[in-house]
Amino acid sequence: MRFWIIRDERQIPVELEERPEGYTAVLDGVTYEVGCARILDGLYSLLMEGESYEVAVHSHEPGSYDVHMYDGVRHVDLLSPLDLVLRSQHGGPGTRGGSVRAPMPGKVVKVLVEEGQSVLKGQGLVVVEAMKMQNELQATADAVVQHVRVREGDSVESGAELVTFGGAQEGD
Amino acid sequence: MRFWIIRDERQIPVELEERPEGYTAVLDGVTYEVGCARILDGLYSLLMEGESYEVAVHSHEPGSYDVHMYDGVRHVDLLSPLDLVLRSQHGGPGTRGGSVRAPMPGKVVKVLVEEGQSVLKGQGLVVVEAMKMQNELQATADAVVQHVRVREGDSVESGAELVTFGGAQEGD
Amino acid sequence: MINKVLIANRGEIAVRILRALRDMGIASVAVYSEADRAARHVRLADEAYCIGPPPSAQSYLNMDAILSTAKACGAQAVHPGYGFLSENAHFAERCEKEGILFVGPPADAIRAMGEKTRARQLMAEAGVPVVPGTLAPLDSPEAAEAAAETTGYPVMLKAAAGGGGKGMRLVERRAQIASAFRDASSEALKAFGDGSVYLERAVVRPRHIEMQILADGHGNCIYLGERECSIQRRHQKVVEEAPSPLVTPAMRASMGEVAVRAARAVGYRSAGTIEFLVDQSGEFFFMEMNTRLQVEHAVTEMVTGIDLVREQIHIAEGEPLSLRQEDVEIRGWAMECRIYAEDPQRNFLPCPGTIHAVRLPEGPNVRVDSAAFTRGEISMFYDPMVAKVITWGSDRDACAATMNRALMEFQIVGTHTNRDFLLAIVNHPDFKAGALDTGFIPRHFSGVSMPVSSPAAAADIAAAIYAYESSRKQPCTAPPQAAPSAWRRAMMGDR
Amino acid sequence: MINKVLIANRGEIAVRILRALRDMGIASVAVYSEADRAARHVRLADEAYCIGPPPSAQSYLNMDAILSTAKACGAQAVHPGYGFLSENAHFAERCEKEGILFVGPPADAIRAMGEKTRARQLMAEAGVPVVPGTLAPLDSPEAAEAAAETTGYPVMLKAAAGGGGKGMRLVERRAQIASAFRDASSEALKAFGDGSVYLERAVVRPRHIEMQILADGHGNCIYLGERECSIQRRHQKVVEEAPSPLVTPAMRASMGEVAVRAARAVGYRSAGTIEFLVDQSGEFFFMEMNTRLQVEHAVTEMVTGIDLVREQIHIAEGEPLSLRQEDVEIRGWAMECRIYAEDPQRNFLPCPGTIHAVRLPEGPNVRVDSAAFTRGEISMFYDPMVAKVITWGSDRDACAATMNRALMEFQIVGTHTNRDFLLAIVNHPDFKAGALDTGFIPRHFSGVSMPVSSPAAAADIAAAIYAYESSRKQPCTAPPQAAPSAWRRAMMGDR
Repeated sequence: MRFWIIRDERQIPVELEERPEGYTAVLDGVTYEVGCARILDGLYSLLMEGESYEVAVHSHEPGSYDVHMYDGVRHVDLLSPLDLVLRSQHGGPGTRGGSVRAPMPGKVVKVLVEEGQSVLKGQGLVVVEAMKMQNELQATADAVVQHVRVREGDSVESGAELVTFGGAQEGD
Repeated sequence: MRFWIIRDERQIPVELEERPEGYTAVLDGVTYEVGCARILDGLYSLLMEGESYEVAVHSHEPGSYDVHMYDGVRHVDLLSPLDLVLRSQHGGPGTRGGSVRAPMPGKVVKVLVEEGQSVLKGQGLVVVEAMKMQNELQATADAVVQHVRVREGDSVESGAELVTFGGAQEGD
Repeated sequence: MINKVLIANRGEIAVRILRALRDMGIASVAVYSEADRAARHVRLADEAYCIGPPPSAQSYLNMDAILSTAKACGAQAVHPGYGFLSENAHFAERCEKEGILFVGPPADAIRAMGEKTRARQLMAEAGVPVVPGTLAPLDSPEAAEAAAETTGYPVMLKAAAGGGGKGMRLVERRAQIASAFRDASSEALKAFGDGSVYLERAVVRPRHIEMQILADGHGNCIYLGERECSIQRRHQKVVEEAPSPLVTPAMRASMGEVAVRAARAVGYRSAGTIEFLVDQSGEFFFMEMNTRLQVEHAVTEMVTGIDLVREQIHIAEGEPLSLRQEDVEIRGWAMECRIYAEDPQRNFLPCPGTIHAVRLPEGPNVRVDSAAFTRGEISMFYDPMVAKVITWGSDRDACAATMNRALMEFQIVGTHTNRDFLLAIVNHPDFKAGALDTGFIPRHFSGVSMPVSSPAAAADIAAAIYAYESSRKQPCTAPPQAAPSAWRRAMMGDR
Repeated sequence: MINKVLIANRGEIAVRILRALRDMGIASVAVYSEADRAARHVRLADEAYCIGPPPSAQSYLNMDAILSTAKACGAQAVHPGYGFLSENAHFAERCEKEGILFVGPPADAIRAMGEKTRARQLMAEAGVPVVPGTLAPLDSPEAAEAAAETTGYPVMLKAAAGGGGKGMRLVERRAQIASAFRDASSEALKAFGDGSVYLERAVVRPRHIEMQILADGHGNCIYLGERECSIQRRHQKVVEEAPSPLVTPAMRASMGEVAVRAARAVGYRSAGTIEFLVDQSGEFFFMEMNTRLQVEHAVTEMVTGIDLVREQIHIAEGEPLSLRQEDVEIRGWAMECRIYAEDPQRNFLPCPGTIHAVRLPEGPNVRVDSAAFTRGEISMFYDPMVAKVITWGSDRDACAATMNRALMEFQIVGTHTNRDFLLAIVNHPDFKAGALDTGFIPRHFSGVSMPVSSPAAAADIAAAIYAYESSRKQPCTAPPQAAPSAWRRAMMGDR
């Protein structure tokens, strides 16, 4: 099965073929014989040319993976053939819709913009408080505010849409 | 829902009724308000009249439960209404069929009896080796050997029937 | 004799106190907010009682609920941990009034040290060094020059009315002071409508080093050595160690004696910590006293072999200290890394949420004090610190190497943590060299975006394997939908 | 300098050695049998290679496979752990011949200590005390009487040809010896056709106490204090501690000097242990030397702060010891409990199988060396010891209390372990009093059926809740049946 890793605006192909004790993987044209033992859901022991890796993989949202390794967590954006089809229908890679979402659950303590207002990249939009810390969410590009979805005092879940834009607003 | 705990040849009733944060349990006529938080499958935090218990419950076979607590593991034999019906059809509590089973996976190193032979309670039947230790399995009552299911050198799984009896052989 | 203690706290410190109580054969009582029903401190305790809704003000800060619980369950003492009510003099008084022992200092000592300016005054009177300076405004460049002669250079000129850096000038040499005074004064006048300026010795690249003390109710007070806590981010300690790479035995004795003097000056009892600002030459100045157990107390325990919570309980029972100063001996080195649920890639945004899985480090010379567990909730209501990893080594290099190993084994999956940031710190050449000061993190890490682990073929392939296996899973194994409630069915027209 | 080491072992000791290597910045190579592909030592290592099928003879004892793996991956050294090839002089020689460092003693030292009667002879010649006796047969009751005067009472008369208790007599006093000699001799004649009898000092209620030593290749040898290992079941150690409650500083020095003499007598190098049989008065006799790392080495590490694996590596590199005898200092107390996958309720039957879940103890003064993990296999091919729980305390009582706490937190669900048996031992009054000897377990526990935890309402209710919740689960959540293979479908007539 073939997947694509999205990195630095490139689509890197990775192809997996099952074999008795793991996979043959071809990553960006390089072939790896990968011994793979599944310990628990998402927890694997990989052996690649003798080197041992314990990796825990977790996915918060489709196509986005945190790969925990001893020396660090890697974030991998990876698309399946199906994802790729869907993505080509809904727009190019990198755009996630013109909105700013709550990066964590919390409470809206301040709304800094109003509907119809033009904002500049880096301008503060909403302040959300969680764990005794206030966090100002900023525009990641110049845009025009279309809707403000929250009011001061609202509790919001992680991922909740806070502000949407009418202009060109690149995803984070 | 009502269950029966089998202990010391008694059937002790335990009745559970769900309530918002746990259960009302009536155990052998005594009522307990039980706060119950499920942490993981089989792992619970119980609060009973302020006392806190963390319990991990595991079941190897139907009706038989290991309850792991800080101060010790308790074994609980507990029957559901359905179990009780099945059991009354297949014989009284305590009998588990006239056979001796492998208590662990291992290798049969010696068979000490043959078919048709009378054996006394405590007499050695089969020697099974695992983890560098030999273990002699003994008759738990006087009986007559009906079938010997294994030969020396066989590998056996845990629970495999090794010897069956024609006479009265009480379960272990 | 105390035989039951209520712990008025949550998280790793509640768990740590519970363990000390179990070691002592004392029954433990946990209290919890509604958000913490499944928390580890509830499950490890002998007894547990709910004290209110999730917000701290209604639960862990709710004195009435805590005290009535303590009385109802027969606890003779309350241990407040750190944070929450631990430095609340009023709570200490209320405990006393209710006949419950407060495992901590007398209310007066908390109060004396709680008002920072009064504490500084008290300390100066007791002969504890404070940052030298004038405090009162200077009326001329000549007065500033004279004052600087007394304090020594470099000095900092500060607007008396001000803050936020306005009207401040760092002066390195005498030749600069007159013009700096005029500049500062005019800037202060513009900014605050008041041109008054005072002067303080400037501590350049200061280190934060603190001294642990123990005092009983019988007039005994000893020090247990220092902790270096210079690795801070926004005044939040991140990595601590004991001893400090800067401190010599002579400096330790001198800091220790000063700390004991400071504690005696306020009639201190229990475990406490005197925080010092230390310049790179080793000269030290009183900053403040923390009148409670510190987050980082474990590093002192690792090098001295003394259980600080046990000592607190004994002191609260009225026992004299079981140790004399000469019994305190530092062996080897200890470090602590604080694991926060936060995202170093997104300006250290706190990351509440559900922990998917935890793996804690094990093996020689590793201690973990943690409240994290698989499927545990990191609540948005409380502090994002979820665990402390503490290591020991026969020397500083060995200790840092073991910290590196322990952090590599540490894993929280399902939410972001600062683990990789901590790994970057303990492997930084300046950290390894012991070249520490409170500017370490802002200087070496931008403070906004942290270095990202470089791509690895194994990671890319692992993600692909996971995606592949997930795509093959039968839809049946997805969590079963809860049956719609009667209410919901009614709303849906019972379709 | 060694920069890559192959670990020719598995289980907790392979993991423990891996951690030491990581602490030292040395690359680690795991080897594994086909049964151990998912084992922790494979996953923690930098590299891992399969060396054969599950039976030890074909994998962990397979010298060819291990040595060719070491050469192929460029490991300069092999650490054998304990068990397997660790005391195999031939393996040590083969390593040497292949130019690979063996992390352990020279082959000659292994061989000298491996033949137990020769070792006893060697030790007696080196002035190391062995159990006094005649060894040669006695020809009359009078000769026995005379020999007993030399050894001192009580004595044991033993059939020279015999074994299994036949022809043995314990003699407490001189008045009994003549008739005991005649009885023993005639019993021996009947049993073995040979009436020869010899005599040995009887050690009543003996303790097993051993001395850890370190020796380098430069003639330096030091002792690191003793371990008490009297708590044994069928000659298998179960609970160990350091120091021993019996040993005084003077006795420690004297045992330590004897141990160093024993090690020097065989030209020892690396870490090693001299085991002594000790009577209740403290008189000690050489039993044997273990020419490797011991299972229980961790208790010595906890009280001395010395990492024995690190020292072994340094010695193997040819470095002189970094410590002198006067640098070795015992702080506090340490204990170790060995967790075996066995069922104390069924005559300690070993319990291979799958671990459903593991919870390891954490917090202050607890160390866990473990190979167990959730969903891990306990293989029938290897030793049933799956973990070691080690605790430290400032004194023996504190250490035992922390062991009690740590064992309570320890949990393996899904297979039987001896955890509750260990809890019963460490809470036994005689254990608490330090009244130990090798008969402790047979005397206090029948050895066949262990005390069962008494029923508890919480346990009964928990079982009912679990049964209730299980009964409500949708059948869909059961593990999906694997699709029948083509072969199986053919056999089933493709129904």
